[in-house]
Amino acid sequence: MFETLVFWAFAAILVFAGFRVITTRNPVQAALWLVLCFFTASAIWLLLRAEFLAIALVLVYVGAVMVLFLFVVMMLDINFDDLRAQFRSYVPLAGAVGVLVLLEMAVVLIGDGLGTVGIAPAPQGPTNTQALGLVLYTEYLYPFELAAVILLVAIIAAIALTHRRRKETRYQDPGVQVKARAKDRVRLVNVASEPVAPPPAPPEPVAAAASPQPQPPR
Amino acid sequence: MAFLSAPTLAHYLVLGAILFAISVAGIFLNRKNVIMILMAIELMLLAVNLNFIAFAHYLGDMAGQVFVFFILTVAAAESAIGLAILVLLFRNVGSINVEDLDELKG
Amino acid sequence: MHLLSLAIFVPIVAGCATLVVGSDRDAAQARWIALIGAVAGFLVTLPLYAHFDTTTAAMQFVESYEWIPRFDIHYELGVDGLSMPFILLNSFVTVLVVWAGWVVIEKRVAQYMAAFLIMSGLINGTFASLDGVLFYMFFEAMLIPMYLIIGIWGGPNRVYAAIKFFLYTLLGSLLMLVALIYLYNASQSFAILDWHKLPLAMSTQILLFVAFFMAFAVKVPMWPVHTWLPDAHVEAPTGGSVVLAAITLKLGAYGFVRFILPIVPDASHYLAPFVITLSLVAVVYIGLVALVQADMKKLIAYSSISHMGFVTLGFFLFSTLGTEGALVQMISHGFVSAAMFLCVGVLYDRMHSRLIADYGGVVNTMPVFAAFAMLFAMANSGLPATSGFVGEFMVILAAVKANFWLGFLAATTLILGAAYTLWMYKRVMFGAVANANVAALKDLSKREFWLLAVLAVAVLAMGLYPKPFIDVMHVSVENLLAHVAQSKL
Amino acid sequence: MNFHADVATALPEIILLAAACFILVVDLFIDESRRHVSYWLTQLTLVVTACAVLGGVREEPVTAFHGMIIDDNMADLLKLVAIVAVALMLVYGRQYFVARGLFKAETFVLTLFALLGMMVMIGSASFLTLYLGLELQSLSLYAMVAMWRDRPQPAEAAMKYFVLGALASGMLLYGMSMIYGATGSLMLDRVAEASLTVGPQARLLLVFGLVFVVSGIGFKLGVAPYHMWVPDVYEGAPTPITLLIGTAPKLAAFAFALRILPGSLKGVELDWQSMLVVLSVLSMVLGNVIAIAQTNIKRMLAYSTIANMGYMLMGFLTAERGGYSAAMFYAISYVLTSVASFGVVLLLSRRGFECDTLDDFKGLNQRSPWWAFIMLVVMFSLAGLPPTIGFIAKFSVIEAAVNQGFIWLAVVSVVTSLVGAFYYLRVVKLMYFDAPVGEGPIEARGDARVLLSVNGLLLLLLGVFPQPLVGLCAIALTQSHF
Amino acid sequence: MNPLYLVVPLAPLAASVIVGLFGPRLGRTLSHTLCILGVAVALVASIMIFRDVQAGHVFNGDVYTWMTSGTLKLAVGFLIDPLTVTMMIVVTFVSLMVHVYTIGYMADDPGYTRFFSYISLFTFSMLMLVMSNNFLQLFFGWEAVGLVSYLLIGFWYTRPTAIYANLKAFLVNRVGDFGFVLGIGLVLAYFGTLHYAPVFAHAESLKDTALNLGGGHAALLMSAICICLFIGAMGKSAQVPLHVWLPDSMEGPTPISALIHAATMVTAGIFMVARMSPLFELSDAALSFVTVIGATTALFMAFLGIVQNDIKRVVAYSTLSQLGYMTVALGVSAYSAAIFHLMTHAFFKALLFLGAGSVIIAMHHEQDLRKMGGLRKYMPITYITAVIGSLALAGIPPFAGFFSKDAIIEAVSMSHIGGHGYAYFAVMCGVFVTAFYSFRMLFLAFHGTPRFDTAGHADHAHDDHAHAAADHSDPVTELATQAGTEPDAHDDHHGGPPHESPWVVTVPLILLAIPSIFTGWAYIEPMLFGNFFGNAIVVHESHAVIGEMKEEWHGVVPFIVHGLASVPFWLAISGIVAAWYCYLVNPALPARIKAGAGKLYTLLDNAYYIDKLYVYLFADGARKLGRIASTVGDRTIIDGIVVNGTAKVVGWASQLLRHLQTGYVYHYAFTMIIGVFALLTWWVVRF
Repeated sequence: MFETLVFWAFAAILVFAGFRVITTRNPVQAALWLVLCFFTASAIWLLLRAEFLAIALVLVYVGAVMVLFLFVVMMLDINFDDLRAQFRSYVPLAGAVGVLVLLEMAVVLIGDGLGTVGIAPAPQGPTNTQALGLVLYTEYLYPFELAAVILLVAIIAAIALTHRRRKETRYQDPGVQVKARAKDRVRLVNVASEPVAPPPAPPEPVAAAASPQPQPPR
Repeated sequence: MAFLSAPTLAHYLVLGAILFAISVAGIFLNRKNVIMILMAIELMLLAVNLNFIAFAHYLGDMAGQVFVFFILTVAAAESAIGLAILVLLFRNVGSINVEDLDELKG
Repeated sequence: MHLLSLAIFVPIVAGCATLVVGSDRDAAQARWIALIGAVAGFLVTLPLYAHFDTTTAAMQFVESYEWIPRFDIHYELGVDGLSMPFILLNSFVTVLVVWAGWVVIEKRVAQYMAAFLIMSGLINGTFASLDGVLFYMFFEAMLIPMYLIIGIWGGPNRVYAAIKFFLYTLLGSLLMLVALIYLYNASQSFAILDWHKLPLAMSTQILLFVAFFMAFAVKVPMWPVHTWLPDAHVEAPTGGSVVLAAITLKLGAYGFVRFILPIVPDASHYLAPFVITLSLVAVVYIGLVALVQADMKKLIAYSSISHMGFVTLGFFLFSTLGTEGALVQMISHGFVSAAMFLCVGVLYDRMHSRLIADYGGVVNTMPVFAAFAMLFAMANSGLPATSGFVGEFMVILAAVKANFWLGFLAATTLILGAAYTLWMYKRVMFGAVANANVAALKDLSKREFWLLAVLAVAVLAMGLYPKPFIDVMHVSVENLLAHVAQSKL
Repeated sequence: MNFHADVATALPEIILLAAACFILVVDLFIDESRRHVSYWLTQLTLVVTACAVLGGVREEPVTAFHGMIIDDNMADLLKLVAIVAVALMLVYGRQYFVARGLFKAETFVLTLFALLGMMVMIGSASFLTLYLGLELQSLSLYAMVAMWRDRPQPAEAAMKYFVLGALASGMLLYGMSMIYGATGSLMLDRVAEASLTVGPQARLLLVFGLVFVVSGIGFKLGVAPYHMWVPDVYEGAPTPITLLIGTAPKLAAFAFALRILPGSLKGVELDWQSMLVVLSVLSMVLGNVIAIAQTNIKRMLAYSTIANMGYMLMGFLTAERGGYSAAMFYAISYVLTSVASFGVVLLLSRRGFECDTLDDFKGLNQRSPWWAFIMLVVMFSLAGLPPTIGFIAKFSVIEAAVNQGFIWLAVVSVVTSLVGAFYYLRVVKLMYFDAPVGEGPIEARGDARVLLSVNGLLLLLLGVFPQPLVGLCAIALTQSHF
Repeated sequence: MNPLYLVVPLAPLAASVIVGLFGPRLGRTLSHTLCILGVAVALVASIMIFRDVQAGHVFNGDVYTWMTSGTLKLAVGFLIDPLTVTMMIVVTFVSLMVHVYTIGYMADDPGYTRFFSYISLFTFSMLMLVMSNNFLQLFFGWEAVGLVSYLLIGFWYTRPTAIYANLKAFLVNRVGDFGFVLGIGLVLAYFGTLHYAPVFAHAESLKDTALNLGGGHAALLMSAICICLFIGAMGKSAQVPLHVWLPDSMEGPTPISALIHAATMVTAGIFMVARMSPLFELSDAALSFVTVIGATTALFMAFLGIVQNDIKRVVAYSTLSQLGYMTVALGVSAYSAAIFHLMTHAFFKALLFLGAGSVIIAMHHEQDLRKMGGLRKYMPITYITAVIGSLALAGIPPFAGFFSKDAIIEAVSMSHIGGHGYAYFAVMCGVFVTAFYSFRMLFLAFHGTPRFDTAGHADHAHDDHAHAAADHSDPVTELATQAGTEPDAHDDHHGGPPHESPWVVTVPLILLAIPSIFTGWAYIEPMLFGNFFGNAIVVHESHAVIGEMKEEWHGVVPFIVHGLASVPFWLAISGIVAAWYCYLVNPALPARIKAGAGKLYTLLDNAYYIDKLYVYLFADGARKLGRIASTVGDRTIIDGIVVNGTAKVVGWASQLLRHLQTGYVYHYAFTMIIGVFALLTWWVVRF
């Protein structure tokens, strides 16, 4: 009974928040509504005994993805009023499409069979997190590695696309650093042994040769 | 009211479907704003995840959950790249209004 | 001896060699290679005639290799009396065409020559193929060089003409491809000869007939899918027109005897009135259209359509005389139309006009040429003792035998053919010198003279003694007719 | 579980991944002026990977990593062709990359990752790996489209590609979730078994999911009505990237479709068959018709892709092995042709000059008969005319369709290909019949010239002797397990 | 086979080919020597064959097989029988005369060798025609003579009128050939062979076969065959309504008017019908048809002769009329009479033409009778021969024409074939008219006061019909030729009074005058009543008019005596007298009659407007139809609507559909979503 209550309550919040995501005027607000969506969803997932994923959803989505969204929204100087022009005129079409989509899906999903698939098997064995952990590095090793590659790609791509080198920033060039050799850094100067006039001013330091040249941006 | 009974699989699926429908409507509604479209797509993924978890639960199978795990990962990566593209776009075009982005057409 | 393969590949290889070796700076080299290639291509076909066994309807000089086993496609070549003459004709015409373009073509000579040589090989392949796909490959591939020939060396409106030519013919042949594949599915074989034996239901036969008919009717061309021809002819360079009229049209007609009649005999019988009607429309209607053309090439193009009407008419009379007449008409038209187009080419090279109105009194300045032109004009209007007469006469006789009124309509060509040909001749050749350009004309060069002389000999020889030509095809025709007479239902 | 066997099965992917990471690191230590080291390392990687693929050819299909991946002949063949396509892309695009400041490690690495994604897709035996491979490929490609950072068009193209791709992924996943729900598994073979025995309710669910999955596949293949991204991305992306998007991913998408539809959804064969009929017809018609109006060669080729994928589907939707092998042959021959077509476009591009309008091809025959000839072969191959490979490909799919009684579809296909012939002919017309407008030098490197020539002649050669490839496709599919 | 048979056609052919190819290099003398030699050889050979045939050696065999098609064998072969050999002699003899005559007539023409080549070729063609033993070769010769006629009419190819006339001649002949081919086709269809002998042998058995013409109509096969064949003859022998080409053919040089358009080619039709007598005899309908056509031609063309002012045109219409006589003879089954008349006519008409030619030479190529007169003094030989020819033509005994014409009239009067009454009337009237116009010509040319300007001739001969022809020609395409620029080779020799022609002209005249006198009485008995033709001509018993005449035949002298008392003779005499009165005694009378007759005169002057009608109906009509077919059918409907229309629709659809690709990413997304849900809807609804 508690489950039922929780389900309906969270479902209602989820739907409302989802609705607000798409209807709110400000993308920042929309992002926040979306955060609410994720929170409620994670609660519902808990109902479904997916504890790890529920936590992960909050951590990954709320903690990372939505922050990223907000970051971008705020970083880009966007005129949102312009983007929302004629918003109202889209409402009927969007509403109609949404309802239609929903109806069609409901026709399939509220069939006679699925309503009765209500027997949740009792969770047994290890906890959800343990169970996931058990399979993730064994059965799903390969996909796991792939996921890692995907993240790598995301890193590379994000950097390659957005990283700009500022002139005023000092940075290292590992290639130049590695290639630097001792003799480039130190110059041995033969100094006459007999005391003569004080030696002339030392020549221009050779360090310049070793100092990293700013690379043109890639 | 049998409908408000204990949640069955169908309930979860319909919830997912509602989310899906909302996201589709959102694409129609916020057509000009790329960020909003991306958010709507996140909503769609949420619907998908909900489905997977519900199925996994009712099937008593871990695979669905694992899939969700990966979807979350990929979605994060996807967001990163998507937003990077968005930033790039804004730098080059000075707008993320979809209607300003029609140089390629026909 | 892989004679047929040689007939196909000697010109193709020569064409490629021309492309590789010949450059625009050294056009002479390209010309000579092309000529040697063309002559070699012709020489290798001669044994086909010399060793041809006229007593059998079976395929001869057969070569068969597995080619694409996945679809059971074979590289299978062979000729019978229906196809052998055309291989010779084609190789012969190729020599003429190379020769005809000798000095006339100045830009991109190597490409020009190569296009013709390659096309010649492909056409030989089409006639020699015994495998449906092989046939189709050659049949379509041929469009490419012709497209280029019209487009590169053609007249002012060449682009329209070239594309129209290409798409028109492609339309028909694509449907044929579906038909070929259907037959493959029905028979599990792409061998044309297997299809001849394949029993087919009437409705299937009719659909197949339509598909094949589209391909070949466009190629022939039959009314009302003929309008590409005048455009293509007008715009094409002389050589292109020659090959187009002399050879490629024959491919369409050849398709009728190789595919339509033997594969779907019942549909052919059933739809014969339809084809005959179209053929007669071609004879009469197109004859009238030809009459009013102001452009010489267009006129000859229309006359070609009209003459090809006799071919299809002859085939669908289902009589020995009609079929043989049609085949003879095909060969003869090969000579005559080639000659006619060469004649126009001779004038065009000098005056750069094909309009009848720009000429008049050419006979005054070019008497030798006028004499040749007279001969060919007479052949075109079907005068006895020229090749043009033989086929026409046979088909008319066969038509009268089938039905008096068929013969009646067919025979109108006697009047119309003479009317449009001679009226043109009169306006171009006869009369006083019309203008300063005509007055400045020079008579035939040695090259042109021998070119036309060779054709003149061919035209006369065939007119005076057509027996060898008919003997070659007779057994095959009888066999075909016997086959067509049997129902496949 | 035999870990060694697993590694052996996945060896090409592992090599590729390791090499990509290696290049990523090595490039940090390389001067701008010696960037070609990374380039050659990338090429070397491709060669080694290809060798590994060849070395892994087996008699029987092998699964590994708990049935996540499968190595069968089909996978090997498609992987090989994909590798070749990618390698050719790098060769043809090198000059272009250099001229536009894109000749750098990110490009090579992302290319390799995209290839990795494709190879994973091709060798997947589970929805999960399929999805991950797909995403790996897509994400890399999204990034690569946007790589040319100082231009608005690539960014626009990337955005469109990304948004629509993400939407398609969402749909695909939604469909997968339904299939998972209906069959209780993510493993293709188990789904296949289950799909044959499901009850009516689950079957409905299956069909429901199927619609979404087919849409996702449609998006990846770029068939109507999921084709809208194709022209814009093709036009907006840097040409070598367009080449990449237009070629190897089609093979991956083909494998993807093959793994999912006949491989796992046997039970609803009639349903997806008829869905594909719709997509196929729409693609053939829309692609060919709209292509006529194009003035930009890349856009034109984009529509041509749409149409060609429609033809490919025609073989596919017959739902029998002959049809699949025909479709596979079609996909491979299309890739070979398409590589060459963009190769010529790249060849004609140079620093500060994008060869992207059709008019840039004017009079090519006078400037360079050889390249005009190659382009001619390419165009006729795309149009499906003998004696090019394109003809054999069209022939195969039509044969497959007719064989299964889809005669009307075959007729539609030939009629649309007639429409298609028009715009291919127009390119030939521009090259051969028109006078050149500008005299630009063709400044391609020797290796690109040689390979492009070989590529072009191969289209001709395979058109005349198609049996090796046709046979290979047939064998690959008879042995493969799906 | 007697090798002589081959010699006859091949000798002229060889001469023709050699002269044709190498004429300019051989030179004039060698060229004409060769040609004359060729024809002379043919004549000698013909005579030898004639004797041979008279000795009973009839030959029927093939020279070579032209082609075989199954059981059908078409060959080139000879049938040498009395009919053939008669024709051979007539042809070679007249041809030889014309060859000789040409040396003089064409002396100044630049196309001299070409001309010889042509007439030798013609001789060959005509010989092939008459010697043929089958329909194919007959048709071959038939067309070949048409070709040569075409070439010769247009010999002076710079003259617009000449090239108009030759095209017209060829096309009208083609109309005839059209029927002829159909006839041959029917023969082949029902007899299965084209050789005469088996066809004639089986003709009887197919006597009652009907030919289904569709729509429930049927015709007697024999009638159909014969009428079709006769249509060919109508073209070649210029019978109404296909006669229109012959008067215009006078544009050719006079020798060929004599050879082709009077003596030989135009008689091919007559010969052919005679040759086909076994077939024609089986169809009364066909014979009636022949009779009526012949009679119409005989009379109405004769009328036209009266109003002509061009000397050659008078002779031309006279030829038409005489051909009508022959045709009538054929129609009443008096084949031998037709051939007899053919022969006599060949001589005297060739004579008249050559005489006219001689006058024309003397008049410096002036052909208008109104500008002649009194030539008798200047050119006595021509005059005398012309008188002989005219008398022969008018049918005054004992000249050749009398016998043949009288025989025909007699035969008509005895016939019972349909239309014989009309025919009898026509031929009787014709006698008067013939005598009138032939002597009108004679009187105008040779008698009275000279009306020519001895200082030269300013007005051009061809003016009147040049204008007439210009009316027919297409104003757009015809080059308007100004009189001043017309390059006429014959304007070279100017001035001087008329004088007698050189011997090469006069000798042929004399040589032709001789048979014009004697062939009548010499040959009437053997040809008509003897067994001269043997089996070559078949006459059905019910049509045996000649047979009836034979019963009344008592020899030449009684025949003449009988003739003197008969109506035709007096009609002829009255014709001559009328001509004498009108043109010598009272020259003002014709003008008054002309003015009085008014419309009738205009009708005659315009040759019953038949030319104009044909031009309007057929030439313009065909062009109009062609233009409609070309512009409306081909260019507008097929090309415009169907072909380019389709292309346009596709292009238009393309432009329209490309706007679906708006560039807005949300539209793309919509499309995808709509695509998904369309599929979904379809599958959900289906379930």
